[in-house]
Amino acid sequence: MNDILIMIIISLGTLFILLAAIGLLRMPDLYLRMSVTTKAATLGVGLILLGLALYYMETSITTRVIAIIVFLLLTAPISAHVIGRAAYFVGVPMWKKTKIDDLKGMYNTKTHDLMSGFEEEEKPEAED
Amino acid sequence: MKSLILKTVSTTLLPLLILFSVFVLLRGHYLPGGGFIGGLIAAIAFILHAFANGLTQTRKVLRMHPGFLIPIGLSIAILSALAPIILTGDPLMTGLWYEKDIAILGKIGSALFFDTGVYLVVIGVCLTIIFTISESV
Amino acid sequence: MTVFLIVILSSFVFSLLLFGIGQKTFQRMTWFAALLPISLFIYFSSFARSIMDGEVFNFFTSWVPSLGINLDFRLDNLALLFTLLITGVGSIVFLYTTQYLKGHPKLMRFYVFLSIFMGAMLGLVTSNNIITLFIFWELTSISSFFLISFNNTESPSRKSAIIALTITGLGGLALLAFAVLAAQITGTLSISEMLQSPEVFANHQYSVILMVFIFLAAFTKSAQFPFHFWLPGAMKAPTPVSTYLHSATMVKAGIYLLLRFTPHFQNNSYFFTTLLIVGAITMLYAAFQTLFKTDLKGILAYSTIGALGIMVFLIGIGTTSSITAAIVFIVVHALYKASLFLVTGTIDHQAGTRDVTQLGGLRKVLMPLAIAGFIAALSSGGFPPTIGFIGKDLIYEATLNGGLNPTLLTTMAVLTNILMVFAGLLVGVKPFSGKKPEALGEIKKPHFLLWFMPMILAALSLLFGLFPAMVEALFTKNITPLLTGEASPHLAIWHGFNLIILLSAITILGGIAIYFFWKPSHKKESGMLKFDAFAPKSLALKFADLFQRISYFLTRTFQNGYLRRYVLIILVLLTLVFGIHVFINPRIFLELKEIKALNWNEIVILAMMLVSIIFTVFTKSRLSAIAGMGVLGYTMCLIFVFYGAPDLAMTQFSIDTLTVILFVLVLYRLPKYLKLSNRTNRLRDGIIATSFGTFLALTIIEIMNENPIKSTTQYYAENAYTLAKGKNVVNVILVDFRGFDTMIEIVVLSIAAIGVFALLKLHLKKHEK
Amino acid sequence: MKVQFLLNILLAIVWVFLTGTINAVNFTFGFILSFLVLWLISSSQEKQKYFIIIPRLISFTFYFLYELIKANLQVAADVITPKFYMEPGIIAYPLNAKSDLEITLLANVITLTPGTLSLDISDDRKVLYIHAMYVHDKEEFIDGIKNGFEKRILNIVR
Amino acid sequence: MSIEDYLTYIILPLLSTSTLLVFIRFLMGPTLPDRVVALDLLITIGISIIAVYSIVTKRPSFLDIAMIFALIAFLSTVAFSYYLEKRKRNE
Amino acid sequence: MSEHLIIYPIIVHLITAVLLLFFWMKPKIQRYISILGGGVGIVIAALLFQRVWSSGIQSIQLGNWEAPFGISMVADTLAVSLILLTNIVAFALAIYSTENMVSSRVKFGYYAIFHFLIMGLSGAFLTGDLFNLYVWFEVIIISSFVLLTIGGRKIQIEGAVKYFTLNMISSIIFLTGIAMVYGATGSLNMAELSRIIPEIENQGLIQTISLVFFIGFGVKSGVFPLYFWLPASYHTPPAAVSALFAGLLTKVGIYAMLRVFTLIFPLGEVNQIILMVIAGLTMFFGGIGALVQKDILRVFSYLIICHIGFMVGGLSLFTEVAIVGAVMYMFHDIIVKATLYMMGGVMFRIFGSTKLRNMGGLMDNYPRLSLLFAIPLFALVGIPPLSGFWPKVSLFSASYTAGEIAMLVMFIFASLITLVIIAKVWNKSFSKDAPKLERKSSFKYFEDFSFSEKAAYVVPIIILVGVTLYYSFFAEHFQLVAARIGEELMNTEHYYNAVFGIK
Amino acid sequence: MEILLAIMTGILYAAGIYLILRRSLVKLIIGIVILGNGVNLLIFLMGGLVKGRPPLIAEDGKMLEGIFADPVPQALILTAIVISFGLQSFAIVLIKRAYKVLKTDDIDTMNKTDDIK
Ligand code: NA
Ligand code: NA
Repeated sequence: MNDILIMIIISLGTLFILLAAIGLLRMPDLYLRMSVTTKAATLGVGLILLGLALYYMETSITTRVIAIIVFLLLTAPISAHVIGRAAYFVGVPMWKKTKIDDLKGMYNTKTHDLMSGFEEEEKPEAED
Repeated sequence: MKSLILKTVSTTLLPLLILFSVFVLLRGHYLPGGGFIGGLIAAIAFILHAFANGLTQTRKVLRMHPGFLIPIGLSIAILSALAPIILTGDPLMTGLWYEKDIAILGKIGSALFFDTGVYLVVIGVCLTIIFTISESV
Repeated sequence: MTVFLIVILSSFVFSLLLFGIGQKTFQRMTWFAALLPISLFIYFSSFARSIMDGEVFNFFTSWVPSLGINLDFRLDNLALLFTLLITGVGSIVFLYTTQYLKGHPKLMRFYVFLSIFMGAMLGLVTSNNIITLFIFWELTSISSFFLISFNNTESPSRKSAIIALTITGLGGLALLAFAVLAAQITGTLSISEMLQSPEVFANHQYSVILMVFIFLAAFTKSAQFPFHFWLPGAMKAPTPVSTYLHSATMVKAGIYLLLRFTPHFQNNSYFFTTLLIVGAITMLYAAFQTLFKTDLKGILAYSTIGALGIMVFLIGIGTTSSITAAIVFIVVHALYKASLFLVTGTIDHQAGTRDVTQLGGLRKVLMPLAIAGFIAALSSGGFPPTIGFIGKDLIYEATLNGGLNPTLLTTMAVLTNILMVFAGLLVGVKPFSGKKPEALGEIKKPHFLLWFMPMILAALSLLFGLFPAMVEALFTKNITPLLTGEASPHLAIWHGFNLIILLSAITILGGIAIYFFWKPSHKKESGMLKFDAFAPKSLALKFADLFQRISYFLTRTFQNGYLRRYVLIILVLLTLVFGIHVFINPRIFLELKEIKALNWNEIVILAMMLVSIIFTVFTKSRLSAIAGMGVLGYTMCLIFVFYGAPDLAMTQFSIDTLTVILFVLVLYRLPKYLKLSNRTNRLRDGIIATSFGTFLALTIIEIMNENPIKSTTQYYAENAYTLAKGKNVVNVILVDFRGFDTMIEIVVLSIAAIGVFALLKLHLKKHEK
Repeated sequence: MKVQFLLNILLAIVWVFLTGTINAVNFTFGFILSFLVLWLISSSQEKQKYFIIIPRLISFTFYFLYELIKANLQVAADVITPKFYMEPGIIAYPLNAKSDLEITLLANVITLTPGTLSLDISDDRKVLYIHAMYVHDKEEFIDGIKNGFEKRILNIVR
Repeated sequence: MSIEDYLTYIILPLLSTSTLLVFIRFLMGPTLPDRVVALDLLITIGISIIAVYSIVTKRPSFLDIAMIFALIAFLSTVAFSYYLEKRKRNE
Repeated sequence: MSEHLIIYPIIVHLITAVLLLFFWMKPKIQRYISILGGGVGIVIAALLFQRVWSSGIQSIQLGNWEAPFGISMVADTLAVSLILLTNIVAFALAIYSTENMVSSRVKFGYYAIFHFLIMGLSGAFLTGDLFNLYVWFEVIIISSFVLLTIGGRKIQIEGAVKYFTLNMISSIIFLTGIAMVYGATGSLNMAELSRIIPEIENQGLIQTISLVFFIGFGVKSGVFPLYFWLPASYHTPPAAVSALFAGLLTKVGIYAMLRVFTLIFPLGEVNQIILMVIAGLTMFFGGIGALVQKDILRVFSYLIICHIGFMVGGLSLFTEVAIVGAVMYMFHDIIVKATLYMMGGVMFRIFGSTKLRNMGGLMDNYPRLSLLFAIPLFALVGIPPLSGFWPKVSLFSASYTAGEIAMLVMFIFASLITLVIIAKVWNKSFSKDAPKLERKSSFKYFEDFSFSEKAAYVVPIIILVGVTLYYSFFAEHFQLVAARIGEELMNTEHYYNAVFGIK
Repeated sequence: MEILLAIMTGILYAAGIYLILRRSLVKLIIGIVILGNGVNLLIFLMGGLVKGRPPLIAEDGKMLEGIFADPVPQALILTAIVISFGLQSFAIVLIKRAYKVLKTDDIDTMNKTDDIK
């Protein structure tokens, strides 16, 4: 019974990972690819690790599994964030069907400062 | 890198990672791990911190030049290697073991001190290298 | 015993002492230097009586006994002859120089070198150990290098010195080769012990090699054709040096060597024939050359070479009388040649020129010198009653009784001697006779020593000529039997009227005739220079030049500054090692069933590994290459995971990450990654890399068939926990079993960190570079 | 001081879990260790009192997991089916969250849920730029987040 | 079918296949960020593989590798992003 | 206590180096510590030498694990002699560095790395474990990289890139060889290997692996055609560093060859021929290279190569006498090559340049210095009875015994070309007049030095010249040592018994 | 798998060599890194491949029993990896320095060291 549960959980995890892989391959631009992968893969790994914890049913292993999962949850979005941000700087193109780009023109290409669009209301500070 | 998110997370991660590195160091004798990999993890924690917060900030956290960890670590390693010569007259690097088990750490021996030396050297080395490179752009 | 050692080494100590005295003090006490040769001369003379009675003195101190090299000196009659010449002529030269180079700023240095040289010569002729003989031999070469280049600021002096050193250095090495082989054959390094088995070299399987080496040694030192050309160049040295080196010492060393080892080659006709031929060519060639020289020292140089040729020629005849003739001729030549050189020196010193075409009528001012020159010229020409006459008699006697072709030998000897007469007269008589040319100007009277020293030597030539028994008793009586085993012929000035006297007369008359009818001139000299291109010297220099150019070419070709070439060569070599192994030792067992047993995971890993390698190699972006490297490292990690190496996987992964970070931190400064190499290069490198990889893989597969017993691994498995108290065996190895590796490894890391720090942070100021 | 102490305890607990040995000695060791670590790095730490709100955290976790799985399935469908139904875009999302922690949490959560990706935060911390896969309507999208994740996170943190 | 066999014959190959797909994206690029994303995902999948393998071989200690992977992996992503931004700024 | 003596030569320099790191920013103190460490090093090396000389090969098992399970350290006569020489050179260089190394270099760890390097050399000489040897090599390499590059100017960096690449490749080759040995034998202990390897059936494979080692060591020792890094880099760093490199680094490669090809893979016939050919070519190319150079340091660089040929040649003849000759040559070369580069440093200070054409007049202007310099120069040539001469007796002799007249001719060639080159150097820098050159404003010339500064340059040279003279006139002492080394190397059971504690 | 990995080792060496022979300093270092991987794999292979059995003594065990991966090559590789990390980081910095001083990473322009002058 337990084994079946584990098998199901792991299979689910594997499917999510496969999904992420396919998504990475299929999606038309970088941002979309990241969108797909960050979560699907994290979820997939999380599930597989969960299966592992269930399989061993030991405190030391469970704690480690939790540690890994927490860590992945902390870091995966950051990876996506930093690389996405950098990609935008470098000018990695977006899919042609992209509807809006609020970020356009907000970055100072020299200093990498990012405006919010609300600055004028407070103190207009000139950059040199 | 100017990223609020990264900054926040790296600050949180720093103590966690250091803790983890000590853990890896201590259990090396029984399971995968040890001074080397432990030192690397600790170094990576600081490097991450430096990426997010800038070098000056990380230096403040460290409070000393990482280079000083090198002679300190080396001294610990050398002393633990020399200990048998001084204490029991056995050859260099002979393992000395404290009779009883110590909680958490298990058996305490010169090997552990040695590994601690390795740990410190690795941190010192990695940080010296990375910091030096980042500084001299 | 020790006294003798001290005597031999005294010259070296003395030179150090002079060096210590310092230039300034020494200038005021130059006479002090002459004390050395004079006291040594007296010392060696003291042995004369006993040695004349056939006694031999041995002096032995062990030095490097494990090589058989000892301070083993032996004073026999042959050695005595040379020691007396060395110290005797030495005394005269030392004294002469005090005036000749008076006030010279480097006078002290001159005596330092000269003393060393004298000591080396003494050691050479008294050594009974063949290696010590070689040692002193080399010391004569090196000290003569300094003497020849004594005028060190003049480029020709330096050049001549290098040529002389190169030629004699080559000979020296040949001598060492000879010495070592001789020692191996005879089982001893002691020359006298070697003689216990005479003819041992003559029939040995290595006799040719032995001869090549000893000839090379002797011919280079004694300036035999075609190695003679260093000698005229050596005339760049101050005249006292020329006097010393070319009359009594340096060049005679080769003759000494030949004489010493003649007994060993007894009955080897190649040995003697070679000597005969080389000696003959040398003497004829050199004697002929004297016709075209205008510089007094140039004439003397060639007449010296001629004389040396005669000596080799005489040894080559190989009969008792010829050996005796050679010995006597050594004495004859030493006396008249030294005298003539000194005469030349004084002329040069007083008149400021040595050009024979410019000189004449000096007898008015330099009468005593003229007398000395005249006597020396007579001895040189073999006029009775000088010792030269006896010497020439002996030569003709030897050629007339010489084995092969007496007529030819005698003809050659006569021809040479005629020219020697001419040369002697040209140097000893010509400057003093006739009218003094206007150009010469005022000539001052020389210092007493400047004419008295050559006079002593000239007087000796006369004295020995009048009392030849002295020479016989002192030298030939004992030396000849030593070398030939037969008694020496009796020396006398008058053997009655015979063919020899006739030949002597012809020689003298011929020489005088040439002297009167052949006027040396610059025109003739430069006319002769046209043939210079074919002279051994030019050929040797051309060869040296060619060699230099080849050297330059080869060096630049191999060491061309291109790192990739260097790498390529190393790798090609390694490829060859594996390649040749694979081809001559094919033991490859490919098991295909193993490939069938692969599962999907493994295939994926291998495929990824392969593709990431290809990607890394061929990608056009630097960063992509680094990312590819990351993937490659990742696949390595997976392999480590699957095959039971968790520690490795962890370490590899973290190190890879750090490496990537390092690269990234460094790289963004760099310019774009260009495709720089051309297609041919890529193809060539590709072929080398591929073949290397293939051969290596095949070799690895071969090694994998070895299944060694791993006792160490087994020991670790059993004892890691019980003895080293750890359960992670890899870690136990790292911190305990092989903990020392780790200890050093962290040192390596530390050094790397310091290095990085220093490399980037250290900026030297200009004055610190 | 109090916050630091709490953080210290928390780290000690993490240590106990990491090592898997639950007893007093190990806890004490973990405590000392984390004390040292905190001492080492304390200078730049901005202390927050966020660890006391564990229950809210747990409830948030479940909400988050629910959202995660739900949206994942949505994207899965899009990925697997041949045609794309996406309407992507980058949207400037005005932030209510103020502190570092709030913003970071929000941004991370947004990224972790399918279809959205936090790209950057403006320097004045007023706007979070989000890349989204399905932008039917900008306002609707912003409201969704405002009332969903942001509200809950602020609930926990504040 | 035991759980070990199931994991060995179904799950591991599936994960390997995912790896392969991601790797293809890595190769295709086209931009460096694409590759970095692929690398990141590759490592994430690696964690899964290691986890599954740990069950298959009954060696829980493999989990430590997974832990290290998780800890360190994103550092290289950060580094690459750092590079991209710095490089851009330099130009 | 006394059995620990074996590792003290390593420990002394290790501790000195670590101590120096603690005094990072205090150049003055560092200088004293370094000289002190060097002095202690000599004493310990001498004690160890005395011990080995009186009671035979010593060994110690690190970690107290019986051989072959731990790492064995073995002090045989070869190792201790080299360690003694190394320490003498190191001591001299420690003094020399006080003036030759500017403070800023010292502040960036020069002395620490210097002592790490000496430690590395001692370790390499002492270790009885193949992999451990690799690790020591890496210590040597990395320290030499650092010494070569710090404060790097253009040419120094260029040289360093070449030095680095080729030495890295050589390390990789060496490690490849070690892996193969482990694969074929399952052991890394050199003594144990000496027993396992002859038992292996596939000797063709073994010979091939041994060639891998040869190429690895060949790069380090600078044999043809693997030496390219050497002339490209040795003239670039400060004199103290070059002297250290010239005296000791290439010799480690030779040491490794001697060790490996006597203990582990006794030279087979084919390999013997290969080594001979390579030795001959090394002498040839080194000689002609030196002949055409116009910079005194480059001349010396090529002469290093040329003379490596003597040692490899000695090894290739593979008789006891030949090994003795090679070892004798090695002793001589260590001292003399170090002295030459130190001398080069002084000449650089005198002339402000190392180009021969910018030199001259040493003999007239510095007669006593010239006398001092003449000794190493003539020793290099092998002017008897100076040190370079003694090995040739054995080498020449061994050539006959082996029937290798060609080898003998190459020895003669190399000796002669060295003679010519040194005579040329002498003429250009000592004899001829100094050219009138403009004085560089930011350069401190030798004549401007204070007495103590001059002493720091000259005293170490005097020390090493003293050793040379000792070697020259008491060659018997060296010859006895070399003879014992030859015996030990050719009869491996001494080594084996020492490691495995068999009496 | 052994044989395939042996071939892979050959490929790693070949790739490393090929990269070292390029003109870019960066490629040179990458080549050395790859060569390092090749050596590591070689050492690993020389210990013999054993699947899924790391040399860890079981929690209740006293020694390694049955089949296990040879720990010796693993320890050697660990040491080698660390050492080459030290060397590589130094090399990478050397590139930086070289670029700063020489303004290029093209190896072929670094050909002045061996000029005879
Ligand atoms: Na470890
Ligand atoms: Na989505």
